Parts: sequence; C-alpha cells; structure tokens
Amino acid sequence: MPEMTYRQALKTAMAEEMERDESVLLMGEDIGVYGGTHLITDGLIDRFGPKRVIDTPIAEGGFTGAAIGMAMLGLKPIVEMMTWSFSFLASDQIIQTAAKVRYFSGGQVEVPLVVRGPNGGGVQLSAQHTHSMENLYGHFPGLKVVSPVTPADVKGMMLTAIRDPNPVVFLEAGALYGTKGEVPDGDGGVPFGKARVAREGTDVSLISYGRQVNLCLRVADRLEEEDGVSAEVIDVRSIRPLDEDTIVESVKKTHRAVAVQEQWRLFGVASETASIIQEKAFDYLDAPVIRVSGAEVPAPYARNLEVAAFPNEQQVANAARRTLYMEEK
Amino acid sequence: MPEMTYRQALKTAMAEEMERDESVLLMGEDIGVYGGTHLITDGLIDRFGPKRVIDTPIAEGGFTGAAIGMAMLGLKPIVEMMTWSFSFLASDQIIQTAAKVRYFSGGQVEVPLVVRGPNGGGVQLSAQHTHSMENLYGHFPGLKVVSPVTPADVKGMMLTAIRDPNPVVFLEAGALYGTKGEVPDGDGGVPFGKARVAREGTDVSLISYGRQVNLCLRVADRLEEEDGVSAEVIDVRSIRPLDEDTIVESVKKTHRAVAVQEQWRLFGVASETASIIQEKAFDYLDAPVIRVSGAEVPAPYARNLEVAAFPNEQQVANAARRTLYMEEK
Amino acid sequence: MPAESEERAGDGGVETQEQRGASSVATNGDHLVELYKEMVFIRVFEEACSRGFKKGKVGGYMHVYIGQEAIATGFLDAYREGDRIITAYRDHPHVLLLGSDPKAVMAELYGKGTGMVKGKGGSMHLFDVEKGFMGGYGIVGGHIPLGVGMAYALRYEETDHIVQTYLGDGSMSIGYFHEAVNLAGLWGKDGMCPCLFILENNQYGMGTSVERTTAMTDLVRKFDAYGVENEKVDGMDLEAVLEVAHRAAERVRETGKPYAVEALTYRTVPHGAADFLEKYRTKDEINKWRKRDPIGLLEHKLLENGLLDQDAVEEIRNETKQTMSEVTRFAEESDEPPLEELYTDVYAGEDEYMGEK
Amino acid sequence: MPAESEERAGDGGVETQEQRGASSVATNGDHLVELYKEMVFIRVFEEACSRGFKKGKVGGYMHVYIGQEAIATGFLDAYREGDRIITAYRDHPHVLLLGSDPKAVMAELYGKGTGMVKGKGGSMHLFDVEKGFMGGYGIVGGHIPLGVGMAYALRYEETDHIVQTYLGDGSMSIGYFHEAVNLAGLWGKDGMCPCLFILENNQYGMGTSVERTTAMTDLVRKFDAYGVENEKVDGMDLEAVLEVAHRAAERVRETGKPYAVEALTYRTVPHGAADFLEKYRTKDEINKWRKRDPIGLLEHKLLENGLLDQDAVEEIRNETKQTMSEVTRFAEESDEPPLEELYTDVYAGEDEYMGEK
Ligand SMILES: Cc1ncc(C[n+]2csc(CCOP(=O)(O)OP(=O)(O)O)c2C)c(N)n1
Ligand SMILES: Cc1ncc(C[n+]2csc(CCOP(=O)(O)OP(=O)(O)O)c2C)c(N)n1
Ligand SMILES: [Mg+2]
Ligand SMILES: [Mg+2]
Repeated sequence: MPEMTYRQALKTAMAEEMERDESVLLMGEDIGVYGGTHLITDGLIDRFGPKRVIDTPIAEGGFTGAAIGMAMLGLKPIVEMMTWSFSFLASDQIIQTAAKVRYFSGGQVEVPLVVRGPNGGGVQLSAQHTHSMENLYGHFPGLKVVSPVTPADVKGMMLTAIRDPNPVVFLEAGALYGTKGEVPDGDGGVPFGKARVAREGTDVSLISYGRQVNLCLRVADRLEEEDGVSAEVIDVRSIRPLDEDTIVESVKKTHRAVAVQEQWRLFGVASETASIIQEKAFDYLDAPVIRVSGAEVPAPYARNLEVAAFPNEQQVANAARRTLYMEEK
Repeated sequence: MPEMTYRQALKTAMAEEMERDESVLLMGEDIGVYGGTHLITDGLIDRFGPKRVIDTPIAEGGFTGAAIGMAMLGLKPIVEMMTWSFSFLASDQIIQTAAKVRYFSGGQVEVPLVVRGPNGGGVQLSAQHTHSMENLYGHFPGLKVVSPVTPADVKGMMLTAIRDPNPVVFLEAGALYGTKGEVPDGDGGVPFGKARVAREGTDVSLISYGRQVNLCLRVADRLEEEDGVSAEVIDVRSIRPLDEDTIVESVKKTHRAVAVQEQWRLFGVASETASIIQEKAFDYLDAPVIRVSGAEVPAPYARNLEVAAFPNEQQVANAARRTLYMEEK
Repeated sequence: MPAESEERAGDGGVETQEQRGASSVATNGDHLVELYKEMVFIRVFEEACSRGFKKGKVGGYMHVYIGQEAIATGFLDAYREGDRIITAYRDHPHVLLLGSDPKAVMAELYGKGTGMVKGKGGSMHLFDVEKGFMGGYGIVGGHIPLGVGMAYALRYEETDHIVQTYLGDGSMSIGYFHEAVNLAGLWGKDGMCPCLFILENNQYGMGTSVERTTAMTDLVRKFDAYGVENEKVDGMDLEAVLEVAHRAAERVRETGKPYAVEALTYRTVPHGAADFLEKYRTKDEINKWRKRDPIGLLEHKLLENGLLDQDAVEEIRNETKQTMSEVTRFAEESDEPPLEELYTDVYAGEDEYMGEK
Repeated sequence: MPAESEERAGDGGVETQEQRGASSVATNGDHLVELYKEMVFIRVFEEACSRGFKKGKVGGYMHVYIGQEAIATGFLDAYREGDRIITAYRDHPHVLLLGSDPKAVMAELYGKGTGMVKGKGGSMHLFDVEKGFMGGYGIVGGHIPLGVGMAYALRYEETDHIVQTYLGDGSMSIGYFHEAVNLAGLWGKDGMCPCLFILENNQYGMGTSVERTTAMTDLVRKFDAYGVENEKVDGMDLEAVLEVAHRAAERVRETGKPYAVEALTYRTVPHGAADFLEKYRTKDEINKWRKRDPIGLLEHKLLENGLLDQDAVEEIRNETKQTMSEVTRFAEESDEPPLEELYTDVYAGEDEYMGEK
C-alpha cells in the first residue's frame, strides 16, 4: 500500500472520482487559480478546467445554496469551506435546505452534495477560526456527518461521501493535513456508520474522533507503560450515523469509558457517547463515563493558552485512571 | 398576583425596562408598525417611538450584527427573531461575534444583547419553521441561553436578560404565547442558572424545559393516578448556565430519571442531562436515564404527523415506567 | 451601468420565433382567453383555500397570490419543457399554472396523504419536479442561490433550458439576494447562468413597505450592482407581462446570461395567516389597487374587444367554481397521511430513516 | 442614482474648517512630513512582524498592509476623539495610527501576556477601545454591520461622532456587505447613521481578482444600490486621500448619513501567511504597482518640494528601525500570558468563567 499524506489522500479521492464521474465538480474560495488555501485542490483546475473547479467569490451562503441547486438537478458538487468556522454563514443552506428538501418535497429530490474543509483547532488561529462542528451538524436529520482521522479513512470516506445521494458534512482534521499513512489503492469506499477500533484493549475504552484519536493512542501507550493498563481506543469516525454498537460492545468488554472531544463540553459528542453508554451498557459499567473536553472559552491565540484549551494526555490518562479508581498522576 | 398570558408577561418586562432604562431598544422585522408577527411588541412603537422600536428589513445577519455594534457602545438592544428558525442566518454574528468579542478583545468590550423569539414547534409550520435551538446555542461559551415556560419566568428572566452584560439567547415557548399564569408585580428578575422544581416527587425525575415541562406535569398526574408513582418534574429553564446541582439532587432522591426534549436525540439537552446524571449520581441510579426526543425527521406539516413527531404523554409515561421496571402501557 | 452591459433590453435585440408568438389582443385573442381562464382558476383556487384556512382545515402558514396573477401567468406562458421554476412560499399559482393536479395541491394544504408532497410540506413547500417545479421555500431569499445553481447545472449539462427564479421585493434586503445574483452575473459572463429573475414587487414584505426597507427604491436597478441587465413591467397588465416574458426568456436561453424583470403589482389581501390587522396600509390604498386588478383589467379588455361576453365570463367563473368544489371535496375527503410516512424521505437510498420509531 | 441623492460629493457642498485644514504640500508641508513618518512607521512595523512570522515567533494568520499605507494614514488624519474605527483582520496600521503602543501590538502578535488583548486575539483581533479602535475581525464582512450599528448608537446618544468602517474589495461579495450597507442607507435617511465606509480596494481577495468575483467591477458604485453616495480616490496618493478623507468625514458628521469612498491600492506583498505561491498574479504586475508605492510617491514629492532631504529620509528610517528593534525586543522578552488568563474575559460580570478548570 502506498504511503501518502492526509492531504494527498483527500485530493486523490476527489480527483479519481472526478475522472470516473463527470457530474462531480468542485466549488469554493481560491480552490482553483490560487491552488487552495490548504493546497488540497492544487493543480485540479489545470486538470479539469474552470467549469469543474469553480473559484467563487466570498459568499459561503450563496455558493453553498447554488451547489444545492446543482445537486438537485443531479450534479455532485463538492464545496470547500476554507474552514468549517466559516460555515455558520452557510448553516442555513446546509440545515434548512440541503438536509430537509428531500423530506419537504415528499421525496421528489435528492441532494448529493459534499461540503468539506478543515475542522478543529491547534494552529493558533484563535477564536473566530477555531471550531469543532460535529455536534452542531450532527444534530440534524437529513445530514450525514463524518470526521475521518487517518489518510486511508479520509480517502475511503470521501469516495463514499461523493457517491452518497445525501448531503454529507465532511469534517477534516485540519491540523493533520501533513500526516502520513498507508492508503489502499483502488476505488473502495469506507462505509459510514462504522466506528474503527484503533487499538484493542481490555481495561478501559477511550472513545473519540478527529485528531483526539491520536491523542488517545498516545495515552493508551502511556497507560500501558506507566500503569499496566490496557486501553481500547475507538475512533468514532462517523458522527451521523453514529455507530452505537461498536461503542457499546467495547464498554461491555472494558466496563469503563472516557469520551474525549476537542469541542466544548455541553451537548457535545462526548455527552452523547456517555449518554448512549449509560443507556445501553448500564449494567456493565463499573464507573461513570468521564468526559474530557475543551476548556469553556473561545479559542485563545497564544500558543500556551491554546495548548491548555484542548484536551491533553495527562487529562485523558487521569480520566482513565479515575474510571479504574487508580490514583491520578 | 395578576394573571397574564405568556405574551403579556414578555411585553410587560420589555416595556417596563424600557421605561426605566433609555439604553434599551427593540429591533426586528415588523415589530413596530405591523405590531409584531406574534403581537409581542404590539403598541410599543407608539409608546417609545421609531428610534427605540426599529423595524428592520429582512436581514437577520445584518441587523443582529448592527445590534452587536450598538451593544458594544453601551446600548441594550433586544432583537426579535421572528422565529428562531431564521436564526441560522444570524448564527455567525451570535456565535462568532457576540459570544466571543469580549474574549478576543481581552475583556475590552461587553455585549449586553438579548436575542429573543419563539422556539420549538407545535403549530404545523413544517420543516423550515420548526426548530429547538437550545443545544445549538447552548454549546458556545460566551452566550447565555434560557428557555422559560411559565409567564412568571418569562417576565423575570427577560428582566435578568436585559440587565445581563452578556449576550443572551432567549428561547420562548412560541406555542404557549396565549397561556396564562400568575406573574408577580415589580421589577424582580429570575436568576439564570437555577432550575425550577415544577412538581415535587419521590420515585422518578422527569427533566425537561420549554413546553415539554407541561407535558411532564400531565404525565406526572397520570403516573400518580394510574400507577401510584410519584414523579418529580424539573424545569431546567436555564440551558447555559445549566443547573447541574438541582438535577443531580433530584436524581439522588428519586434514583431514576427521564429526560424529555422536543429536539432531536443526538447531542441534545437530554443527552447532556443523562450524561451529567451518570457522571454525578452514578451510585444513586437504579436504572439508566431514558431520553425521550423528537422523531429523527425534519418537522412534517400534516397535523397527525406533527403530533407523532414530538414526544407525547404515553412515550414519557412509559419511559418513566421503564426506569421503574414496571410494565409499559 | 453594468460593467459588461451590451444594450439595455427593450432597445432592440433579436426578435425570435417565440417572441413574435407572445400574445396580444391583436395577435392572439384566443390564447389570451385561455390565459384569462387560468388567471380566474388560480384566483378561485386562492379563494377556496382561504376559506379552508378560515375553517381551520389548512394549518401553519399560508400565503395567497390574489392581485398578482398576471405575473406568474405571463411568465409561465414562456415556459418550455425542461425549464425549471423556483419560488418562495407564495407558490400555489406557479405550480398550478405548470399543470399540476389542483387536487393534489389542495390536499397538500389540507395536510392529506394525497397531497402533492404527501402532506409533509404544506402550503409553503409545494413541489412538482416532473413538471419543472423545483419548490416552494420558506426562508426569505433562501431559494435564490438554488435557482442560480440550477441554471449553472442546465448549462453544464449542455441543454438550452432556463430557470425562472421568482422573488419578492422584501427578499432583496437579505444577503442571499446579493450573493446569488452576484454569482449569476459572474457565471453569466461565460454564458453559464441562464437564470431569469422575476421580481414580484407587491410593494410590501409583510407589513414593511419598500421605502421602509431601503433608501434606493428603484428596486430592479439593484441588479445593476451585479452586471445583470434588467427592466420593469406593469405587473397588472398581462399583455405587457407576456411581451417581456417571452422576450426575456428567449434572451436568457440564447445567451446563458441572467436577466431580471421587475413586475410592479399589489397584494390586495393580507400577507398571510397572521396578518389580521393590516395596520401598515390604508383601505384607500388597497381599494385604489383593486381597481387595477389584473383579472379585472384583462376581462375588461377581452369584453371590449369582443373576445368574451358577459355570459362567457359568468360561465368561466361558474365552471371554475364547480371544479374547485370537486378539488376541495377531494382534499376534505382524503385521509391524513399514514403514520408510517413520518419516517420516509429523510434520506435517499438505503437509510431512509435513522433512529428509533 | 440613489433615491435620496442630494448632489454628488465633490461637486460643491459645504467647505468646513476641518476641510480647509486637510494638508497638501502647498498648505501644510510640516503635517505631511509627520504623516510621512507615520507611514514609514507602519511600514517598518509590518516588515518587522513579517520577520517575526518567518521566524515562527508569530503564529496563526497574519496579514500586513504593505502598499496600502496612504489609506489608513489619510483617513485616520480625519479622526476626532470620540469617533470609532473598525476593520477586518488587516488591522495593525489602524491601531498604530490611532496612537496605540506599538509594543503592545507587537507583543500581541508574539502571543505574549503584555499584548494589547493579553495574547488572546493575535494579529486579526487587535482592540484599543480607549483610543476608539473597536477591533479587528476575522470573518470577512462580519464587522460591517457592527460599524453600522455603532454609528446608530452614536446618534442615539446624540453625539456628533462618526464611525470609520474599513472594508476590502473581497468583502463586497458577502451578504453582510449588502445587509449592512442597506441598513446604513435606510437609517441615514433619518440622519441616524454617521458611518464612513472606506473601501480598501487592493484588487484581490486572497488570490481572487475583482473581475473574477463580480461582473460589475466599478466597485464603489455598488453603494448606489443602497442610496449611499460615494466616490473614488487614488489610494496611493496621500494628498488625494487626505482631501477626500476630511471632506467625507465632515459630511458624515454633519448629515448623519453614510458615505463611501473607494481607495484604489495594491498589496505589494502576499495576502498573508499561507500565500507562498502567488500564482494568481504576475511579478510584472507587482513591480508595476511597486512603482506607485504610496511612501515612495510621497517621499518623492517631499524631496522635490524641499520639505525633506535625503539625510532626513535616512534619519527617519533609521530612527524608526531603532524604535522597532525596541518594540520587537519588548515582544520577544515578554512572558507568555499566565495560564489563569485562559479563563478570564469569557463573560462580563460575575460568571467570568463557567466550567471546570
Ligand atoms: C429569513 C426570513 N426572515 C423572515 C421571514 C418571515 N417572512 C415571511 S414572508 C416575509 C415577507 C417577504 O416579503 P416579499 O419577499 O416581498 O414577498 P411577499 O410576501 O410580498 O410575496 C417575511 C418577513 C422568513 N420567512 N424568512
Ligand atoms: C466569511 C469568510 N470567508 C473566507 C475567509 C477567508 N479569507 C480571509 S481574507 C480573505 C480575502 C478578503 O479579501 P478583501 O476583503 O479584499 O481584503 P484584503 O485581504 O484584500 O485586505 C478571505 C477569503 C474569511 N476570513 N471569512
Ligand atoms: Mg412583497
Ligand atoms: Mg482585497
């Protein structure tokens, strides 16, 4: 299997599907001539031309709406949000139109739309450019929401997203665009609604998604070394549909869980995770599910503050120890 | 104590505070000359003039932003969203500016803003006009979010909201504008961050907010009559800050909880409630917390479908029975 | 003065087959009589559903088109198969004029399973995709970008279809108008946006008159800011509307560039359900505009020219009313949607519904 | 042709004290020399922080103003105490020209506790409310409505202060521009919107040139759609900017009506941090514009008129650079913010922080 970066995997999936399917096109700010702010689409305008790689004015609501119109007539637009932080401006179109028009048209239309872009923080972009949107979009029926973290998943899930006849909110781990991993060749999609067991373990389940999965993997190593604890790491990966079974199965085995999220505590994915676990694995739980979340502040700029605003190894490791009634370190 | 409708209580609070404080003003679509779509502001333009009761063009993002600008210079604007369903268009201003500008200005400004309007469904307005926004806005630090259900609370919490130096998302139970209740005279505010015990009970806690509180009260009566079960009903009332203590205390007493919400299941207030309870009252719980939520569909138009889309008495009663390991009916 | 302006439409420009075909009393009286019947039909429909609303049989929000009939009637006369139509929530006449079954429309308003969108959308969300009607939308201005995107798609697929995007005066204040029309102008430079904007200027957005929403009240000139050429028409005069409709539609079809027409009109009834007081305008104003009722004006002209006589007018009214009783009866007698319908159409494909039932 | 237009500014209109005071080489050479120094200062500041960025000492996004200096320098010369200034993320010069401590600005970019917003905002979110600077914002166009609302508040409080709202060419595509400027025009009818819009047209929004964002490229005329009068100025020519700045500011102050000025300029450096390739424009184009560098142009004029000589120019540069080393040293040597600061300023009042620490 070839190694490639998250960025390359993403581009490969889009470019390959564009080759296969003429109805796939790209839209967004500076994705063409400029090459893409994060260079995800670099070179594609030369390959596919400006009718299929459309540079738009700064108008997130308007061009997302236009993409929905295109999708309703059978095209498959992939819209880049330069960052998901700008998507509040498109949230009305995504939620009020894309997610619902199939329903309120009595099933007369489909909206095969992908909206993609970097999500989450970690590069000092401060308050207005740092958000984790999974719970916001994940709340709404009619949308599918995914959050891949490995290069292999980002390729496979992008293929699935493009082929899905429904609107897909595709949340990329922006801070990881440059990270490498093995990516299978071919046009195989990774299905939505299946969590990934990123590491097997027996004593406690660390449940997360996005770049926090990597954090959890580091914590798992540390717990193994420092405490002889075997942690299982679950990469939720698909936010809506959410794979409750894999989560519940893991906890039935480990009896303990820590849910980790970069986003804020209230109404987040970790709350949902805890809520599902207590509902479906109540009798298996040996300790409350502990949530580790971002600090309850808008994202700060200064490096040290930003680091402190997001979950860190020590917090997660200590949360795991608490579920095991071990001493914190 | 005089009896008045929810609508009157709301108007009374705003009008009285406008009398007391010149810096309070109202903005929104058709709130002046037209009288307000829901007649909340009817007559106020005659009383306070068009400089203080500003009819705006249809531009939710723009006028909410303008109100934030006013607030940053010390005015206290109260913005009407004709329905919270239109607020996706203003969500960028509410979340990206109002909630964060104090933080990213290093504390140099305050935003004493209230954004208010009807929230939730129940009157056949269908998919684009029916939303419950508490989890969406409740997620963001920098905002306060409340959801009063009685006329007394709507008056008292509106007074508190206007006086609060922070942006407040004020979610009214639109379907209850015409319902009556006793409302204390005077200018006393109802504090944020305190849940209300709407009915005391010992066997199971029914936890909700907005118009579902009334549903829970009816269910409590029914459980008492039909099953001899004593249900406690908690009106969460303030979504952010969320009064975890009152919830946890109640469950420590009853050992069982049902969390009821009109909104969709994933990442909702009920998830948060369940999550808090399992975290803080783990050893007191005799059964998993059960969530009752709206059906996972955009709001349908037809009366029968709409009724079926929202939590009903039977669902809640049966959920309560399940927590008591009783047979469902 | 749009940057890329060629000439202002109306001052010359190619005259096409279709255009010459635009009906006037002189050239095609019979067709005008047909259109008169359609206008009466959509008027009677609106009266019928208004009664349904008063009786509590129609719920939610409902907005009728009374007073504005000449606009949709005229522009949809220029509809060709394969074109797409999109509008906001004041959508009954558009879908009816496209030939949808009025029973299905009325049943939708009544919230019945036989409704055109299965009772799921109601008055604001009519759809008939087979007939080119891409919906009815409830967020003011929210459908305008959709229309623009559809126009792009039609050229991307190398067809010569166009989109007619209807919008109200009130919608011009919202960001969507600006963002979408700007995109249309931009894409139009490459012939990639055959979108005809039809501004139904009924002078109010709910209770707010145009001069209370903007300091620049010559509304159609707002399209100048995007390089989208435009003109105005008397929206009460069907013949005038027909002329511009055919000419504009063909122009858009040929060039792939957007074009905008403002049709001045008046809604002689309340905005919608919740508008009981109408404090924002006077009885006098309403009455003044009632005298320019588009159906009345056309009727007068047809009578004057002997294309209709009083008996024929009576008969058309009576026939229409009779049809409408059947339509209403159908709606009343239809069943509510089966509860199972709650869970369909959430997603396309396999997972139609995700959740517990 | 705005609905309520009086006369186009520039063709007559009252000449005020302030206006006559606008400096030209002829009328007030000394003041021009002062402004020249300010322009050099903000240029050198931008060069210094750019070096900081390259060294990795400044993080996140940072956008500098190199090439555009005449605009803020000219317009802020018309600032009067009590006025408010608001702009987007390209905000260093504005706050510096208002007299904020450059050390606090540089320390902010370096993410230090001595930064002007305590290290919480960074380059895009500078604030100095005491000096009238209401921020630095990162969502394109998002600050425009704020400026309009502030203008309303200033009249509501019956002051004669005004707001200067800066915006970029790229921001004109977004709905906020439309919604906010329309509100300004509307409120201006009652004299309730003393907002001066300053369009910094540097011809690109990131990598997208104006003609790739709109079919109507005569940008300032977009304000016509809102009844907001407007004019253009050569944004490279400080004297020209000064003239319009003072005249426009006084006009807005007197009338309470908004006004817009487009200053044509060019950013002779990359857009910001992530713009390494600049594929969207040619070296030739950049060089062409470098020849019209606003500092160069002014320097040339001052030299020609004997208001400065080569030595003085040298000295100004050297002094500025020396100041800047101190500024940079201060930023480097300052401490990061204490961790406790993470939790402050979330809320005003009692509950500054809600949550576990
Ligand atoms: C974004 C948004 N804001 C407010 C409303 C409420 N609303 C419904 S119709 C309407 C007036 C629209 O006026 P106009 O566009 O002129 O259309 P008309 O009703 O006159 O046909 C308003 C404000 C809405 N549906 N959407
Ligand atoms: C809503 C939004 N969309 C996109 C961006 C990313 N972005 C940052 S600056 C910029 C270009 C803005 O151009 P312009 O307004 O001309 O200002 P300039 O940078 O030229 O000063 C873009 C697209 C953003 N910050 N906000
Ligand atoms: Mg109208
Ligand atoms: Mg620019």
